[in-house]
Amino acid sequence: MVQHEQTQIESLPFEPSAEEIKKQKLYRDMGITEEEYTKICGFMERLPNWTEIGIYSVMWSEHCSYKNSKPLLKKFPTSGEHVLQGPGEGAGVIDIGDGQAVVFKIESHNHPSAVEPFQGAATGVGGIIRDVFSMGARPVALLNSLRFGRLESSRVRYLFEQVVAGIAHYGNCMGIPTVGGEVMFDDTYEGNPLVNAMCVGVLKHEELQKGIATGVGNPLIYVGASTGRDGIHGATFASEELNESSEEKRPAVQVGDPFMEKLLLEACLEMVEKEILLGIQDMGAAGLTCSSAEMAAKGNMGLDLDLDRVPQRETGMSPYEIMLSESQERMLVVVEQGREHEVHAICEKWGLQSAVVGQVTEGNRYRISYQGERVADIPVSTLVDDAPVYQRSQKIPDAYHEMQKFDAEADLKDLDPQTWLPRVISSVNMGSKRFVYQQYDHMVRTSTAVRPGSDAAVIVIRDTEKALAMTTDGNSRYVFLDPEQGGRIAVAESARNVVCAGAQPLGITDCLNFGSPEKEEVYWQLAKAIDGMATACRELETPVVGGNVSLYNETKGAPIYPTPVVGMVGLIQKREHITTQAFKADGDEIVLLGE
Amino acid sequence: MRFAVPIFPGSNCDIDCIKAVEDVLGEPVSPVWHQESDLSGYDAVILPGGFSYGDYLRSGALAQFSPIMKGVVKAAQEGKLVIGICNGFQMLLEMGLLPGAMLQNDHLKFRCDIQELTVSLNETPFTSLYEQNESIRIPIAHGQGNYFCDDKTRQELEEHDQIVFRYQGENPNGSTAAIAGICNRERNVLGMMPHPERAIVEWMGSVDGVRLFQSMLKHGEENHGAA
Amino acid sequence: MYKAIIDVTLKQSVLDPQGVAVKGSLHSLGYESVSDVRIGKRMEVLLESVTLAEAERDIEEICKKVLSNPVIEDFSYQLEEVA
Amino acid sequence: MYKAIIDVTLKQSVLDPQGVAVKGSLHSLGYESVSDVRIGKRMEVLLESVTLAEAERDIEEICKKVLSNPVIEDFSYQLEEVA
Ligand SMILES: Nc1ncnc2c1ncn2[C@@H]1O[C@H](COP(=O)(O)OP(=O)(O)O)[C@@H](O)[C@H]1O
Repeated sequence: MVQHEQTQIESLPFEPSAEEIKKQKLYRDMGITEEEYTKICGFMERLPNWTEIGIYSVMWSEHCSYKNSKPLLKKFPTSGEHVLQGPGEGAGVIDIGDGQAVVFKIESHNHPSAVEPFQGAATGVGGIIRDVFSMGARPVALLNSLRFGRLESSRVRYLFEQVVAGIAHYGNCMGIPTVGGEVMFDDTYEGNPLVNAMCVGVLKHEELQKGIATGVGNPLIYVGASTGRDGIHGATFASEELNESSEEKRPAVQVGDPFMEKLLLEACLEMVEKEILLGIQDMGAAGLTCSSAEMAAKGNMGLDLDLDRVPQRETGMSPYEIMLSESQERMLVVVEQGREHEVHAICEKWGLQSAVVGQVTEGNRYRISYQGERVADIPVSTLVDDAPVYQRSQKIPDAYHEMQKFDAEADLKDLDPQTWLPRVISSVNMGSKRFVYQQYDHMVRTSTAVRPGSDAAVIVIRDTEKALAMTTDGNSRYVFLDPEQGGRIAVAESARNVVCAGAQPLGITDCLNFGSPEKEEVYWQLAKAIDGMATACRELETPVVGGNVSLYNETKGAPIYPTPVVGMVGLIQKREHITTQAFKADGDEIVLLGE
Repeated sequence: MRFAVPIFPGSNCDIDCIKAVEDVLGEPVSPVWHQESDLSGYDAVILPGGFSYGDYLRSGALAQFSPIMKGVVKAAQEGKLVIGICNGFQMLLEMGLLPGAMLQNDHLKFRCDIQELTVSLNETPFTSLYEQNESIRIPIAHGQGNYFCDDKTRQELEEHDQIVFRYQGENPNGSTAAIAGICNRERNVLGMMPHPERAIVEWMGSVDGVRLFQSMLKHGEENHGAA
Repeated sequence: MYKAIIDVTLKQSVLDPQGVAVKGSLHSLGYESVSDVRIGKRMEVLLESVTLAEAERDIEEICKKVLSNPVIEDFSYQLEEVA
Repeated sequence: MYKAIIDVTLKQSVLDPQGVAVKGSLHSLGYESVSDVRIGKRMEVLLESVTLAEAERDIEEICKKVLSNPVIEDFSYQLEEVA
């Protein structure tokens, strides 16, 4: 361990000083609590300056640290015979034989979509695609899961149409087919729509990449779009309740550039193919901060960053702004010293910028320089491994006991199917979603064997007999009525869908959309839903290989229905085993399976 | 017959076209980066679909300035077969190799579906293996497929028999005269919004695209030596 | 009758991917002197309002609520009476 | 440095479906006085040309060759010297 002098590093002249941050408790505006601030000062052995406290605030946000959900997520089964990569990287990876593997992950972009639905949804898709190709995989399909209020409201119609158009725009432009998903309408999502996007990719085992910084002296290279002032504090925004002023949090929403991302995708996959990379990570939530700190922490290394070399779109950006910007379509890669030019050459071919912005160092220091001055110096591990973890208290909601008394059999007995069946079928939640998936290019890449509209979508894998079935599912009403049972149902439903396409379920990714974890009832819902999902995953042998947690989904103090969304992928060994939902021929027998 | 598939930044149906030529015809086919300008080593050019340059400004507009377009124009002038599919069609219009322009779909939304078409002209090198007025099913996927031209141009297209494909039933984008594809007067340049490369195997939902590629090969073989 | 010419542009700090792509193409065509391109929308709205004040109130509202999203865009307009 | 503000609009003879849609939604929001909406593009191009004449020549060319498609669009521009 290298000895380190703890000398104070001051904020820049135009920023609040370390003393002011402390005295005026400015950290609280960034979502840092008293206790957390004290802890940070302890780790730093001095007062953090403006840039440093900003870095802690995003690294310790729920979005990046999972501080409220970590203890619960531990209950998920995450390993299995075929799991090559469980939670902890950009996306989960499962072996599908013949040296190939499937990579998939789901993620939320709820809050940005509520204030700028088109761009919010589009950049959500962009983010999840980067998560998959930063693993070294070629993205082969997209899915999504959407929740809105009721269509009677013109605001809801606007959100719905724009979200769908935004998803379509990004995926279509990238040339990745959007093959499945779900849309539901319910009052509970009126002020807080849910936009979850999932991406599935395929790779050869030897192409698997990790977000890690290794080898003292190796360069850290920035690739892709330049950094602007957009999306500063997006990660914190995602970890807060939506309120009136959310619309004014302007910089938290970015404009996506799928064209740039397409170039980034091709360039990165070319680097993978040429075996240049030691580590690669997407700059997503919390941008440069989160990606570089996580890469260093995973490699047990330190990092020196030089912000003057970061490609910038705007002039006069401060270190705080550069570090926290969430500009889209950017990647960080680490290569062996001396191979920088190979990265530059590939980027040049694709018309992308690339710049060496840092160096891997020995020890545990995360150091940043700006205009020749050191502006931050933080122990790396305290950003990632020492982030706080909260065991929140739980309480069973009163309504739950009430609802348990409900006797479905007795209540439904007298309803006449003749009148009620048509009403159920004609509800917008049951109706055809053709309006939605017609807007998604679901056939590009010419591998879609089962298009949207059946149970699960099926993508064939070229040059093999194999195919992948995939689906997203979740019914929050069930989860609201009984979180544990609802959690089980969500996993079971997705498994049924995948099986109905002729596939063997492989594993799941999940997105947990809940209200504020600081509410005991909500935390109880979260805990119970996870219990239920974990049980079902164990039973069905479908490990959880990745996912995302989106908390604080509330408006005017009221949480949404607890909404876990399950994304499942299954393997079809032979194309001839692919099955679809439609009746096939006159005279075929219809058999009812199960209870 | 040697096929070239130019690749522009943002092209995304390039691989699909290459696979289609390989799988349907088994003929040699090469991707050609847009920075090249020489296509003299090829007998046919397929401008693929996608979002060249993000389709920013106008779809297909910025691609016309790529060096490879010199080669494409030359190939067209030499009577080689040039087909533009979707974004490729948009490029041919922007370059002026075909008349008219593309507008946003009249319903303003992207539309992806398997579409019924009428082959309204089978006397072209691209459609000789279809019946005249045959109904076929070919996927479409576009946001800007609303073909527009003025009345005079439309009359000329009809007089010179240049309308090759028309949409059947409900017009999916509002295009003039339900036009889905047109060719030049010499009939060696075809632009079409539907994607024949997406209809070549049973599991894709249609195999009606196969004969388009076979027609091209047939033409190539018949003209081999004559050139 | 009144005619409003409305400009809706992306806020300065927001990325304009179209502008960036067009600038790139202009450079490759040899227009090296072009140092920035930003692309926005220009809308023309005709109003059969009775008074200028009425037209102005409507246009202001329409711009804010429908034609632009203040989260990423700015707007400005000119209003004039026409025959 | 010179700044050009360029308006590109659809020709009158070309239907503007986006304008029609916006008009429809304005009506449904109660703005009955709106009788027409047309949507075009507004572009801002900065040029580091030496003389106004140079800038003008470039902008005219750029508008014709790149920024508009004469089959469906008209353009107009204003050019001014900026700091
Ligand atoms: N609901 C969940 N279920 C399973 N794993 C999860 C869930 N939420 C998050 N994870 C995993 O925890 C890890 C968090 O790492 P992080 O780098 O913060 O990912 P992210 O890309 O979501 O920011 C990820 O690998 C993610 O897959």
